[in-house]
Amino acid sequence: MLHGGHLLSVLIFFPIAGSLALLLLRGDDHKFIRVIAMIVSTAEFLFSLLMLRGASIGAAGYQLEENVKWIVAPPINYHLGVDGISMFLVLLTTFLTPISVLASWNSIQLRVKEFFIMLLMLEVGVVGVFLSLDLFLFFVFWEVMLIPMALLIGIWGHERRVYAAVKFVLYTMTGSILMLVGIIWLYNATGTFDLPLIQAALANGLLTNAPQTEMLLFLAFFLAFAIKVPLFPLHTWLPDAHVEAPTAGSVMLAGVLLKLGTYGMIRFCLPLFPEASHRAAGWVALLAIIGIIYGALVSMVQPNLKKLVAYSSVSHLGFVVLGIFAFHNISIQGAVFQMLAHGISTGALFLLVGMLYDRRHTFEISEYGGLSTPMPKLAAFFLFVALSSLGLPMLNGFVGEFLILLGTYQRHWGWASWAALGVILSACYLLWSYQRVFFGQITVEKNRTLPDASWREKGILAAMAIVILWMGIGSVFITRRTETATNTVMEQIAPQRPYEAAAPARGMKQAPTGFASENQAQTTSMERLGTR
Amino acid sequence: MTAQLVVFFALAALAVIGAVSLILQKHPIHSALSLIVVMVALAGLYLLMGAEFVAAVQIIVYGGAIMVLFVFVIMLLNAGVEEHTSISKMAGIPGLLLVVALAGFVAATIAKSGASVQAATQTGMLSSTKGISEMVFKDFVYPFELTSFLILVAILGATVLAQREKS
Amino acid sequence: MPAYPILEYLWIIPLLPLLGSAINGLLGSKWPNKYATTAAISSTGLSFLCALEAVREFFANGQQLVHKQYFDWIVAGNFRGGFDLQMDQLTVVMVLVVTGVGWLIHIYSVGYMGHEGGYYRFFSYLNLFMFFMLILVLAANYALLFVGWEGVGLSSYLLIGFYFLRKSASDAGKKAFIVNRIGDFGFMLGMFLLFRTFHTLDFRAIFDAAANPAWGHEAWGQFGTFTVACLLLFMGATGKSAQLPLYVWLPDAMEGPTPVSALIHAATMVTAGVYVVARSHILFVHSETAMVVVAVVGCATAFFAATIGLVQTDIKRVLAYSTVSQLGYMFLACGVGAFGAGIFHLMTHAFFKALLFLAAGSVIHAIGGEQDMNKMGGLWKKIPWTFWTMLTATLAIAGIFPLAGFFSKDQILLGAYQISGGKPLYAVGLLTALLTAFYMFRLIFLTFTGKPRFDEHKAHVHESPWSMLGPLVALAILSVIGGWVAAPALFQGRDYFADFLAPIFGTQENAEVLGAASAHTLELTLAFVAVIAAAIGIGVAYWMYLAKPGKADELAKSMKPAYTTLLNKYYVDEFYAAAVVRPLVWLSTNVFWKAADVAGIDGTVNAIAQGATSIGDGVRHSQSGNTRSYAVWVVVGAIVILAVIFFWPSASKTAVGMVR
Amino acid sequence: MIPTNYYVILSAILFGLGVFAFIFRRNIITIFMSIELMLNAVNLAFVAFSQALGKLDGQVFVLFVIVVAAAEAAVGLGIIILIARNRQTLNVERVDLLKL
Amino acid sequence: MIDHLPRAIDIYRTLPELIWCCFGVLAMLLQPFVRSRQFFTALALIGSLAGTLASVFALVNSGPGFYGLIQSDSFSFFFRMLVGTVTFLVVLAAGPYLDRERLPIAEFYALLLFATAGMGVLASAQELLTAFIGLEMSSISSYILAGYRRDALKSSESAMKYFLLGSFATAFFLYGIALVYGATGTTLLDQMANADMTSTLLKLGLALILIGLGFKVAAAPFQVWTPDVYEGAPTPVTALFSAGPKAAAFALLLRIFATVPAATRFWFWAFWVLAALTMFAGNLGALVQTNVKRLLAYSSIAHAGYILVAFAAVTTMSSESNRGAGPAYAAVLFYLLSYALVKLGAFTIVSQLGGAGEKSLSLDDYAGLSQRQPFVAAMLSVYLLSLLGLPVTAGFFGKFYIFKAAVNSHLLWLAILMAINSVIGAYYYLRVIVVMYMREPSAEAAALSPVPFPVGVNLVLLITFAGTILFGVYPNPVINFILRPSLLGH
Repeated sequence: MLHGGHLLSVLIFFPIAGSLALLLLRGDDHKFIRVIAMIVSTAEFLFSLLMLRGASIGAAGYQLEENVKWIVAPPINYHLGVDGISMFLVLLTTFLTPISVLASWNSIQLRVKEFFIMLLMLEVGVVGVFLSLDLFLFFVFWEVMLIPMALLIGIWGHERRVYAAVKFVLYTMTGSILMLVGIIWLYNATGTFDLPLIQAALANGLLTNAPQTEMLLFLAFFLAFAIKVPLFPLHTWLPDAHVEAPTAGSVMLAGVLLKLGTYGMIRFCLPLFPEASHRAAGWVALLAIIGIIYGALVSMVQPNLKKLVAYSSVSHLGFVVLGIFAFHNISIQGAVFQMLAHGISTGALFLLVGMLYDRRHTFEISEYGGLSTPMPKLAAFFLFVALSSLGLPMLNGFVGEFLILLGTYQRHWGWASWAALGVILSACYLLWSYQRVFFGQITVEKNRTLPDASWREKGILAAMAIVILWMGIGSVFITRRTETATNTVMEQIAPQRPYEAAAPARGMKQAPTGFASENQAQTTSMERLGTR
Repeated sequence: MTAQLVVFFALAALAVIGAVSLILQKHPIHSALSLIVVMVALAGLYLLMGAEFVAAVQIIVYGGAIMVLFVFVIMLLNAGVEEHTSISKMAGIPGLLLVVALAGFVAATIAKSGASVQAATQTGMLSSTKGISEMVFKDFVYPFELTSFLILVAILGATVLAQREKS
Repeated sequence: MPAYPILEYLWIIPLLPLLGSAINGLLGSKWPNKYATTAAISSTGLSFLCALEAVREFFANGQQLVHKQYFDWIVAGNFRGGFDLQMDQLTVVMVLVVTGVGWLIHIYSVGYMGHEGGYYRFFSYLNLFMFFMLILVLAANYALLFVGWEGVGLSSYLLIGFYFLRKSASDAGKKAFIVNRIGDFGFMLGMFLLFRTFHTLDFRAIFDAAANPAWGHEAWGQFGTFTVACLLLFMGATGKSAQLPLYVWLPDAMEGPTPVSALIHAATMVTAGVYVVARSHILFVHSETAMVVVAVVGCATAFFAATIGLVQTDIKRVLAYSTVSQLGYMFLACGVGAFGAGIFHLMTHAFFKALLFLAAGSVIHAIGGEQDMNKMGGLWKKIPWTFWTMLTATLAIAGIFPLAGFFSKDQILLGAYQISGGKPLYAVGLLTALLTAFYMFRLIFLTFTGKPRFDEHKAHVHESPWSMLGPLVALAILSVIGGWVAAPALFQGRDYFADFLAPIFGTQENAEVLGAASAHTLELTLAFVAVIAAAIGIGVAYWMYLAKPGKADELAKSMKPAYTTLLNKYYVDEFYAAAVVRPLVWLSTNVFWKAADVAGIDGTVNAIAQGATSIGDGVRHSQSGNTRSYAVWVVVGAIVILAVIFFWPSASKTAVGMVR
Repeated sequence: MIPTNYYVILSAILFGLGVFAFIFRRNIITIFMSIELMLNAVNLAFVAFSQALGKLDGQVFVLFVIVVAAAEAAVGLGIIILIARNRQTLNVERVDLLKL
Repeated sequence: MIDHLPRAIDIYRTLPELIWCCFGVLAMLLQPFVRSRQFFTALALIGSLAGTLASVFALVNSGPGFYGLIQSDSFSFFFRMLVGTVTFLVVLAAGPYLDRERLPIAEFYALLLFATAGMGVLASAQELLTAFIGLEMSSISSYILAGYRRDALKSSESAMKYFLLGSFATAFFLYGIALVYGATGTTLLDQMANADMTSTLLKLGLALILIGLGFKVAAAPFQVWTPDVYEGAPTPVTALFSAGPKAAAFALLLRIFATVPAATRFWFWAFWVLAALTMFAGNLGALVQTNVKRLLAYSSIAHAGYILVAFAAVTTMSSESNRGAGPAYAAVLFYLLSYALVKLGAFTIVSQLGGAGEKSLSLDDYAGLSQRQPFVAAMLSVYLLSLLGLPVTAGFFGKFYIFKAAVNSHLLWLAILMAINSVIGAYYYLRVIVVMYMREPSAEAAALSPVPFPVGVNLVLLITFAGTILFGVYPNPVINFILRPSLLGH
């Protein structure tokens, strides 16, 4: 199934090549290194654009697939593929990377080479996660992405960077290890790591898990994703990580890494464990709603600008999770869109905060005030981004939130009504902080002489602003392409499959396709192991 | 109560007494001597079981060689009465209880399951020495050869460890 | 070239202001003011002309509904939010009001803002507002309407906070936006419910579906779908149109430049709520409850705001409260089913209230930024144009025959009187009319008559430039003749306005209620009563502020508590601050953030880590370094293994399949 | 005829005493002797079993054990001498530089 | 009488051990005459290499040897290769160390080779007494090597502790053998197959054997000796300890397991408990360490725990189906391989950075290493990440296979405990990386000039690093080999 050439492999390995090239460069010629990094990331972005052409709209299933044997026992394949959802998330990643490179142009001055290498490796990990269709491969990339991010935070971060970095890693590992156990368990039940195969097995009723088993598996996966998202009680790593990370780190973290969680939910939790998802939906939604309101309220009272944005992410991602677990095709569409929108607008917010930091080296809101006077352009961009983040129609934030709430309301009007409070609160914290930072008289003398946005910054922000506006008006361009994927998910989680009643309590139905009851599945998989 | 049994109990008692005195003696030399007593007693038991070759080796190698080595070292280091420290918390009452528990359990288990070993039928029938030599040089030639290397290791170790630092 | 170009390309009307806004926003900073002026005025003016042309074509086209789909904005599942515009009689009225009044105010602003900093910014915002407002009134589905709905909120936020150096200004802007958001919360839920019920958000589809009587009780009933949906939409309306309990932002909004108050907070934006209710009237008439709520809220607001208006001394705040009160009138109209009257009042009110604000602006402009009426007086000779135009507007709002306000207010009261159980509403409405007349003339007398209460040397009073007076005059004329379209009705003639809107709202109910003749006599009597009430109000004002100056203060002293309560606007803001804002902030800071997040969750995590470390320390200390202890450990291990092998329950058999 | 059991139980007792000695003596040399005691207990068991089973390999094992014991003795005493030379004590409890 | 002499085939099947021993003897004999280190290093290298290659020869004509005392099969081949390679690398790494510490060279290598031979015997022994001899060969050599820095107090102390406790445990092991012999009448493993399971004597014997071997593999609560001995021993020797003898002991355990059904049956829960205890003991103990060498010692305890998890898996699986245990064996073997590579690399770096007299072993000495010696820091990080089990390192697959084995045999709780432990482990491995990359060195540490890395050491690092990455990306060859059904002779 090697149609579509090796575009996806290129997407994964090109940044690796780039970082190797950087590795060979001399460490002290910073200018040159930055330029190379910029070229590489931009080229990567252009490559990724080719996916739009390569993937045909409305075609079901995965496209541009690549499937090569990798490990013999247990059989693990190097299996890549995109659908509407992953395609745009990859685009988001490849778009944000050059932006981050540009954003750290001057702010990173020590160990420049290593910095950009880490950035590119991070891109590799993330793109790999989005593209891999083999559970094992997925997990590999999932872990690969961990270390570069940790180092980005830990080496180039601010005061408490080490604490934040370690916290980040430990939180993520806690989830991911359990997910590994879950993946293996799933393998034992099916004898394969291949996502499409497992989905097929579920679709035609060959694989049915006992309710309790399924719930355990679901939790194993869900925990990992919930930590990444982060869902309400598991979110405390986020503020620290964000506050301590360098601008580029925060941009990638908020823009892309958080999406890995929600992506995982859509891609794995729902399709693989439909019944469990349905049973858990209520609780998940509860947590999501708590996250929306709680995150917004906490964000509102933060004295630290970056923390404020971080908590706002908790609130926004709550919307996404809610949309996913409302099981309504509109809300899931909205969730996907919201992922992208949040990636752009929150990324932009972090960029702006970073620009303020570059000027004053503090995140304390009290240190600012009246900045509109010295830097009107930055103020204008900030307002624009803030508006998109609080969901003003015709900007990207609105489309996602609106669809999520609309869809959710169709199934559970109560959830939607509670979540909609977030719309009010987001206005509160964003406008309040904006007022405190940019309006009024200048309170701190230093601020009087701050320079307005430089050309580089203007370029970055203009790019973001254009995307924000375009997504807000031309949302159809995206939704048209994600529709089939989300509909597929909807079909996969459609509750009752006919033969369920007849299905045995655990394990799989006897069937010619080689799926055997769980124990036999083990032996079959072992035989597969043994005979290789 | 046959004569054999009397002898057995005598020797057994001797062995146990020796072991206990090994524990009770304060001076290493006395411990060494009581250990020798145990070994002699065991040799007697081997004879009782008709394993004369083993008995001989027991006396010669153990009693003769190894214990002499011990005594020699004790003299060399002129180790006096051992000082009685009890720094280790573990090796106090808890240690005592644990050891008693362990030994008691092992002994009890063996006592219970002794039946599983059927009593000897023909004692001393097999002319042990010849048989032993055959086994050593035929069936067990490989470990036998290995032991030679083992002894080389020992020699090597002794020299390396004991030789004074050459400046 | 299509037969009706503008109708074909309706989007041109909103687009022009957007262009103006974009040009000014992007390039204005580097431009001299006159370019900015040109861009702003020409764009709005052009869009006004386009609107006129569109209306002409609309009539030429035989007043058929025009509905155009331009492009898909949001599509997901079976939901389609398209960029669809439509034009019907209601739209015509709104578009003309918005573009017309808007254009006049733009012209006025040229003079008024001439010497302000951020000139281009101001016009950019103002044009942006025009764009969103036009989207709002032209939209053909709720989704797009919501775009305009939020958009005008945004522009009002920007314009109120125009003087962002003043904290009060930025506060007011923020307050306006957030309070509006609270309304929008309801509005969104309303939309969702509508979609859930009708599976679409297009006006036509929904109204056609709603119109058919197939709807069962669950939809019609006390708390059926319609009721809930209507109440939710109305919640949005209360936010946007400053009704109880969400009116609080409007008075503060006076922090913005006066033209803004005139355009946004008097003529157009604040009437959006009324427009939405009128637009969705088919849903409302299906729900008794909703109608009653609308009527009562509107009536209550009208009276409540009027009472506050009685004692305010800031000229713009008086006008603000009168706006709130007049909006209440409009909702009262809608609530009693007289939607036509509501829209009619909306139009006339747009004329005279805009005029009032602009005139007030001219006054403020004249005496150098002073807004306190106690520091004015005797201005009528110095700024005659302003005085006369403002007087006209005041008479109009007071409802004096034959000015615009008379006809519209008269219709509303009539509507209220006619519906069953509407008498109390009528009474309150009448009383409010009296109060209105009183405080408006109080304003006139304090401002223009009596002896000057300001330092004449410092403030060299001067009449405003023609760029400002022109709009005043134009609006004055409109305030006079604006109501005459309905005049013939008084003389057995036809109510052209009502007839024009009939295709949308159906014919006036009173025809059915009782015979045309008796209806007519009733109408005349009510009109007469209303004028009397207004006259009384004016009289009292004359007596208190002109005939016997100082009477007012005595009165104030004599009933101090009432007076202070009114002066402090019934302490509503204080109440909200104490009941909502401060508790929320406190809760978020101390409970959610400090307690739950930092201490609770993070504390637990760190505690776990701490615990692991301390256990680790324990393990470490089992490494006493003493060989004897180690030997005991070995014995321990031996015992553990023996115990497990000999005494572990299922140790002997390895259970297969069970999870260990 | 003496039951094998007796021998084995005796060996168990001796082994236990060896463990006891190992733990409750402080002098390194004595401790080492207690190890020898344990090995002797093992030998007794071997011989007893071989005799009971009527097979000779048990006795062969004894020979091997004795050889190993000898080797261990050589090395062990070497180490003991090293310790004694390095820190002038034979008390095992005093040798606790490595800990925690 | 001819038939009494061993046949050539027996020699072939034990060739590696014999070669190693012979070279050991050779080194001993030449020691008085040759002074140069290079010579002995070369000799030892050749010897270890020759033995390792000879194991191929042994594999080619595989089968039982010496009347079934030993078994030359894929299994023993794997372990002979493993220990042979380990020795080879240790020889390479030890050279500079011996020079630096001015220690006798020939004896060191000779002992190393004898120890290797002992491990080889352990790996191939099919009979308990032979195994015992092999065990003693490796152990006694280890005792001596541990005390090889005679004048260093710590070194001699570690030797003493290792020796006393080691022989103590050996006595248990031996007593176990005696009881098993008594119960079954034989010490040949394959003849125990049809022993009656009910015999408590057998049960007891197996239990005692497990105690002895549990001590050797440093399973909690026998682990107490490990940190002290590892810390005190010369670092290259520590590297050997952590890789070689442990692997050999595991090999013996595994073989007993695979061939003696009784053991399979009695030992399951023991392994379950030991695994849990060991994981926690190792990881929690390591949390608070500040001495890198000691920290790695604790971590090796933890890893023994992980391997024991796989053992528990073996039990259930082999009880379920005769060949079912394959994956679990694979897990153990692959883990030992990856782990040996990584630990060797790590300890080699530690020994090199330790400097003369092993002075700078504390974490603070590693602060800012990434600036001083970026490549060393990077390599050490890779090793640590492999220990932590992150992808594209061999350690990841090792951990993955163990998880898989555990889940395969429904050891869910054990798997979860292991998951928890890997998180705890992550913390202290990261701590080292953090120190190297994120903490600024103290003044004097910054002043230090980079520690030189001689060719031999670099070669070791290169090999281990390459192995770690290679098996982390493409483990197929190894997996294919260790999954062949004929892994254990029969």
